[in-house]
Amino acid sequence: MSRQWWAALVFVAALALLPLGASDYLLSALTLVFIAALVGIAWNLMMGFAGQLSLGHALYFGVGAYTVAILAERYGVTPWIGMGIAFAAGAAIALLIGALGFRFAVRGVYFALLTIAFAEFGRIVFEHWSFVGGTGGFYLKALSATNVPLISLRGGARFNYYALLVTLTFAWWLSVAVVRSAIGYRWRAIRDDEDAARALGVPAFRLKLLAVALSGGLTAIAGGWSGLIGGSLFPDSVLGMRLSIDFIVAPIVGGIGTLFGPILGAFIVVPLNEWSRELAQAAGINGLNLLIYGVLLMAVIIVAPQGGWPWIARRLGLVERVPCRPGEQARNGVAIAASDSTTGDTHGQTSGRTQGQTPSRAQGQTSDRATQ
Amino acid sequence: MSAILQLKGVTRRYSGLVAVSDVSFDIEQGSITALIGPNGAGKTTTFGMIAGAISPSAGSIHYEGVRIDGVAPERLCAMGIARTFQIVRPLQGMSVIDNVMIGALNRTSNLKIARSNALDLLDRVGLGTKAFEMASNLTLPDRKLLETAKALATGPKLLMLDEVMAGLRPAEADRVMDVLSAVRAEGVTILLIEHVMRVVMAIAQHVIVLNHGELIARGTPSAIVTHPRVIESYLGTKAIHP
Amino acid sequence: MTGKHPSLRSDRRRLMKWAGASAALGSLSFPALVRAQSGPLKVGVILPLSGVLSFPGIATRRGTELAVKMFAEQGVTLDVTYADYESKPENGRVVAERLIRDGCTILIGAWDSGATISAAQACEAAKVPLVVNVGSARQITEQGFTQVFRNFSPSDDIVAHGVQRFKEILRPGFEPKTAVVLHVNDTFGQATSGAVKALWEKSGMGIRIVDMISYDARARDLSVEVAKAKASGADLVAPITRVNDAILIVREMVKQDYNPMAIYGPSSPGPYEKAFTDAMGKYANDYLVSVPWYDASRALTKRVLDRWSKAYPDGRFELNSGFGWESIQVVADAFQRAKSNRSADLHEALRQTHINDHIMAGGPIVFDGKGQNPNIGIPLLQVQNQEPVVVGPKDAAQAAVKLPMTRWSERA
Amino acid sequence: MNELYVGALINGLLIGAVYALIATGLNLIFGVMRVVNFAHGEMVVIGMYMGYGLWRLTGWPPIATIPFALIGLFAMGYGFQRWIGNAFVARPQHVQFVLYIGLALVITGVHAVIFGPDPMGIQSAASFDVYRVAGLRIDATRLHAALAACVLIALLWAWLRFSLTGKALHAAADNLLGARAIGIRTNHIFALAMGMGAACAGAAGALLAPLYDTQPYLASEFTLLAFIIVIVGGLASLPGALLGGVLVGVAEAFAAVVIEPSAKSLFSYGLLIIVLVLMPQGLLGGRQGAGR
Repeated sequence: MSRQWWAALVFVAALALLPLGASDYLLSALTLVFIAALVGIAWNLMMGFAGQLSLGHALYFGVGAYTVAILAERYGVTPWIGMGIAFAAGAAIALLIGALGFRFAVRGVYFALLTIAFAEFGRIVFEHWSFVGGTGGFYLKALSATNVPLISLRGGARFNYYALLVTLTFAWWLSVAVVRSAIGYRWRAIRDDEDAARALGVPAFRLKLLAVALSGGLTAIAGGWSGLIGGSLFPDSVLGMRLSIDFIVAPIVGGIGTLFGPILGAFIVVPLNEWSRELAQAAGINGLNLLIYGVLLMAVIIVAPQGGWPWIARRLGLVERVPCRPGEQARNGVAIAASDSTTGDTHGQTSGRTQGQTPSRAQGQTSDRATQ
Repeated sequence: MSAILQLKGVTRRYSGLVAVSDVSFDIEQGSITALIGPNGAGKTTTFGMIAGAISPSAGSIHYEGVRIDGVAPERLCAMGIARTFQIVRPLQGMSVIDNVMIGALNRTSNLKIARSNALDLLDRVGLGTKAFEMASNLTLPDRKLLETAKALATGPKLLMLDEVMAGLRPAEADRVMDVLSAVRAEGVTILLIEHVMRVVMAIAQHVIVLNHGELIARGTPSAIVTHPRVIESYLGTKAIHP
Repeated sequence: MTGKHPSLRSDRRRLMKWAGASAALGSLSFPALVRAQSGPLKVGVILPLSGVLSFPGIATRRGTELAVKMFAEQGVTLDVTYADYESKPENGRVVAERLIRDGCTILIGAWDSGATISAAQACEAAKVPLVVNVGSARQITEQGFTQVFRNFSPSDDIVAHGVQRFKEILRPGFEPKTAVVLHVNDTFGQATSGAVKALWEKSGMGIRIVDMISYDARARDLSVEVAKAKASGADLVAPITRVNDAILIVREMVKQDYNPMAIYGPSSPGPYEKAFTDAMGKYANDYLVSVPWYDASRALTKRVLDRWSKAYPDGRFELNSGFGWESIQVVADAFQRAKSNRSADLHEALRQTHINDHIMAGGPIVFDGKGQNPNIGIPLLQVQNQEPVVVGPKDAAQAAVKLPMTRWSERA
Repeated sequence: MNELYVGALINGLLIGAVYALIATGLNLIFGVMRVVNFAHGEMVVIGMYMGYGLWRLTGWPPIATIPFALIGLFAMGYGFQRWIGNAFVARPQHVQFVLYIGLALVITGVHAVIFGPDPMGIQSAASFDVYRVAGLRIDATRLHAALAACVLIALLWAWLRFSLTGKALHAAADNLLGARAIGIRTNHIFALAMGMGAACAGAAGALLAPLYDTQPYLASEFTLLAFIIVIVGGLASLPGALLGGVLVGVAEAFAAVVIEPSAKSLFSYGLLIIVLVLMPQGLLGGRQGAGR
């Protein structure tokens, strides 16, 4: 197994053992990190690999949350099925927006504005829709004494922690599998230059729709979990613009276009947000958390626009098999920061290779064919 | 031999300016045809229309008997039409081998096969040693070679090359010409736009000449070079000898 | 995958070592799990101290702080921590969890109905009792929460009482036939407007609701809403608002010179608050509202009013500060009877609460099976020369009700 | 009943003019630099606090704040662009997003820390007076705000059209490379565009101060509103911004009357979706389509 799989295994194992000694509050705080990481991975599939910038992911999150909660509360549908339906709902809405946008070649910042418009449109519809409780909110009943977490998917902090850890690990594995498959390669071609990719036979329209649908579906599942754990849903809190913005910050701080970036970003951004909120609360200064969060955001994007993970990965020699290159102005105005390539470092000089010398395979099972 | 590609009265207007007007010609299966003409003659626009990037204002294009004008580029590629871009468009965020693999994935979804095909092609065009470089690191000539390799990787029946020899050193140009001849021997039809007359004369069996968007002459290279209208369009009055 | 690395087995030692380290890290917060057996009672108070609901939130906090001081003088020491959810209902749960983590074994909250329910979810999970100071939505006691004890009336009770009071003031010259309801579009607004819609038409008040207009809780300009109300031509305007919206609505009614027979807020915060009467001045007068209120005739209430005017000379003692005070009274009473600060003991004590001598109108404070106090009295108030006074029921009235409403243009 | 609709139309038109001023500012920034200024709404709120602050200190009506707002915001915009913004003009769009989202959070945070989160309204006697015209009552403060907005837009439009620097700004908007080729100092031009854009937003804020209670968290609504107007009106076309502003103002007023007041931005977002998909160059933006 390559170093990446080892690092991933140790990371997940450590998280799995953590609850042995951690307090409930630490577990519920980490559960929030997992939810943010889950959405980060979903958003990153669409942005980091297929190059489609979405600023309305709260729409899928909210739809997922309401779907699972209403099915469980009003129709007694177990969340096991609820999550599947939520995935389908999120994917379907994402497909609608994607098809509309791609069919009419809405690209770059205009596509981002299209996603914002749909998300805000959805939020306002939910705020005036009595079936979902409107702004009055939708509430799950308290857990009865006979509640079985594995059936109702609702339990204490420990259950939520493990449930989210399992979901996150699955989503992470799925994203790795997809990105390293033919689909992932072709996504990156679309991301770098859609027209050139199409000339090479890449069915851009269909593949972009796949990315958008997968991203929407996974985000809906994260929403479903958030609804079950939170117990009370408000349109502004699960569908609001502030949420859509929070979702993109973690992957960008972590490093988009990489496989571990969104997770690292979530581990940085969510505790930071919570810490600054508590600091503001303790100091009694309202809005201090916004100030700290804003300053840090600007600092990160000015200092390390490729995000934290590429920088760290190089130090740990965990450079990902997915060869990508730090952000440059790509043709359609959306370029991607990405981790370092297999051999060269970020600034283009090939590392210690002279003409004619067979390329040294740094690591990992790249092609076994030796060149002449 | 049947004609693999037919253009019938193909025209392209840009709000008043006629870039290509009423061009018709056939391309024989398995031949190497060169499309030449002074700058602004409409060569790249014609190319773009065949490759599906530009939709013609009038006329029709047929490939293997099927009408293809207006068909999306990716479907044309699946049908076997591969093209390179005059202004090279490497996939910046990816390595050289990944660039070629994207083309190879047009024929197979198995990554291993795609990777080995890509490496073979890179060797044939002489980029084997730079397989794991980032595409954005390459020099312009290398990027031209990459364009050719990517187009070949899609397993085309009709290969369209837009000035792939421009900027190549003679040794590299010869290598590419050997590759094209070998590919033609494997049954691939080649249509190339080229200014380097040495290449046109060496490998082209047919030559089509465009000027101001009109087809002014076609025939074997030796006939074209002495054709009065061609000379006049290129050099005005003075005749040139090979 | 041909692993170039040592096989998994020999690595188990390394993994276990790593796990041990993380357990040690985690145990740092272990002691918090062990609940303190005795000692002072840590009480968490959840209120909207910033954002659009900060006026009532701060008024409630002042009442709470006054009660803590007064009960401390009687030897009942409470260690109170205040937490602000920034008027965002969804923050209710996070804030409650943080207070529980800090060791609070009983919570009071949360003024906004949505935030109260969110906090209740956290309290239910942690088995920590929640005393509701203000919060009228029915769902607070209908969601099967076992930890909730609400010392405030649900909206249908308030509206029902309001209907009785309104019938008492009907007289020749003041018989409104039509009404328009202007309500804020949040948990409280929907619960109350729903109750109004259900009860008014069936209750023999002879009033038909011609229009229900909802507006965004964050609204900053209600000119269209008031224009719609005016266009409905209703005799009676029934606003269900927060204090900021109440100000915006009355301001627009003056601008548009919309003079209904009366403005009557069934269970609507705003008109009795100092922020409203200061901002509106003469335009605040004649505003009718039916909400739970303090009973000025009681000795205890007089003592509290006296201490309040010394502590906050510029403040006004009203619903928020009153129920803030009583929430501490309920907790102090339970703590004394339970003689322990463990949540389970406090929960048991709260279930047997029976307080006769308290400051708000109505019978003794008790909690039924669902944790609701059914004995809260709800008088009718009217703003007269910029001060809220009780004008109904007859026996509790401090002044005669002035009807119909003076036209805006004729106000001194 | 028609008084309701006519009243809504008038209110929509008047507030639309102020919206147009906000959008004009964004049009400049977005038009010239293709930079997505996600902090535009925050700049409006800076103007609002200036209007409120001046009224509290001196009792002057907020319209008197306009010169201060213009100069203050211009300085802030120009300074920010020269110091940080210019480095990001060539960067990928998602990186720009994060920069301006960070800036927006910082401004909102500063407002909340200094002024506190509570809404601060201007309750002056003037906020009650009304013009009665043919049975219709037109809110005085709203009318003054709309007139001031139109004057400012006209001034800006004239300056862009006739002054040399204005033409340079136009050139940079049309073709950046071309502009650089003929020696236009784009760094200065960008900073100018950001400065002017911020000034427009600030002035609009000063005009809005008496109409809406000022609080830090209003900002995101103004940002999205500005984007809707710029896209609907058409990129880099000032008359487009005016038309877009009025259109959105009226659309919101009618949505409030027809559906629910709290659903008034439903129409605006619907309009944005339709325009983005069907008419990418916007109603009046003739030039290069949306991101083709």
